[in-house]
Amino acid sequence: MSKEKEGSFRFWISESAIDPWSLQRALAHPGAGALAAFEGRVRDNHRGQAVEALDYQAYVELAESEGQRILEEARERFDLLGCACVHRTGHLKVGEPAVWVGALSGHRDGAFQACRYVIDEVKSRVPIWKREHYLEGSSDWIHPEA
Amino acid sequence: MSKEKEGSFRFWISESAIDPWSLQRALAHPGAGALAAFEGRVRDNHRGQAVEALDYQAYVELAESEGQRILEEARERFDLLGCACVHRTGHLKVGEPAVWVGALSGHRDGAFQACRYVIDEVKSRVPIWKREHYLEGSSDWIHPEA
Amino acid sequence: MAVHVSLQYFASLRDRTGVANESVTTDAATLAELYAQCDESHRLGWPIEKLRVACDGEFAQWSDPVHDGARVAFIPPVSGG
Amino acid sequence: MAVHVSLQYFASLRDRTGVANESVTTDAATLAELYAQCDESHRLGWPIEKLRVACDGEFAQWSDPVHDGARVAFIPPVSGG
Repeated sequence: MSKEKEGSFRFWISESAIDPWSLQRALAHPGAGALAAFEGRVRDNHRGQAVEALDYQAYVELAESEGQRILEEARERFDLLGCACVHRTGHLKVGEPAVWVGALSGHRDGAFQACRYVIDEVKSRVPIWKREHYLEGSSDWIHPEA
Repeated sequence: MSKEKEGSFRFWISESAIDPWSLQRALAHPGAGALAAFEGRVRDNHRGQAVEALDYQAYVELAESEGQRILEEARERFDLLGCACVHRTGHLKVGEPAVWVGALSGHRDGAFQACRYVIDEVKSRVPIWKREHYLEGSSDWIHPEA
Repeated sequence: MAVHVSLQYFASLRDRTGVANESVTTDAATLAELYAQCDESHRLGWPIEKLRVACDGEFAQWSDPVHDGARVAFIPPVSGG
Repeated sequence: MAVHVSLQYFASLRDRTGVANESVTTDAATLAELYAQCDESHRLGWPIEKLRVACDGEFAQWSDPVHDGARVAFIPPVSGG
């Protein structure tokens, strides 16, 4: 059932800072008319609480295999010439990129749809957890469906 | 009817190369959890013809006022903390960015929707035209509804 | 009641006229009449319903009057992005 | 029929157990039984239907058997992105 397709499709976990620019430049193909990218950043608030920083923890082995599976699903569903996603672990301050997705396609429909698909699936399926550190001193692991 | 909102909203026409990285870094806000970005690049083909390069021509005065109007519409419709769009003019080779849109929001829904809205409206309303130079030597101005 | 207007041409219209701008003296009452005159002199070849029109740097209506000193542009279908 | 398995804990489960990994000897026949034992010893406090389970680096079924040398992780709801 595998389609012969071009391009690079890679998901990985990074302990060091995400560099969106080098990631974006690496997604290149002469047939590509559209790159849709998503950058998730640490926000200064969550559910009304002031957030100072986050820690992300991942089950790296499983996160990378599940993330790679998501990119392969995107490759099958959308008309892509490449797709990359990287997720940070460790301590992040407000404003730092926590996750980056780039989807390269001939046309903007495929690029937007794939980019959205990847970030939605990553957020719901990939074993990564954040602990929020609040300005008033406490911290919490976030488990959304709990 | 104007809402008091924060952030920078700017559309402009550029005769020189687009630098997505500096544009993306300039879109920053401590409440921003999501940046959706779109980069339109020169593709090596159009309607089955091999494309070597493009020229973009703009009615700059009107393009900038209409583009700015689109960003203000996006600001009214979506929950944005900033939005920028730049479109190239002049001669571009395959692979070069022709247009860049970045939409900054607290959450990914607003960022994706605004980014998509801006590029769709820019493509349909802003007075910019491309001339395609084909590998076999001819060239054509593209007027989609003609 | 002739007025002086400046016309701007873009893309394939510029190729057709051979100029980016020109100054014309016209007795056209509306932008639609002005287009009809330009179409006749330059054989622009576009049906008016495929075009938009701008006056003084803003989109305008074909029924708008032509004023002295107006900067007018006929806008063929756009292809940015 | 006791087997040796290694358990990995993440996020709030790691806080609860106080360890990232541990080796245990268990007579649990399935991953669900293994979770029940861990829940009892560590008071993990999660109803099993809120968790997923992984074995040897892949998502698994709670009804899967526990084999000797298995690397098992209980996966609380994720919050990446």
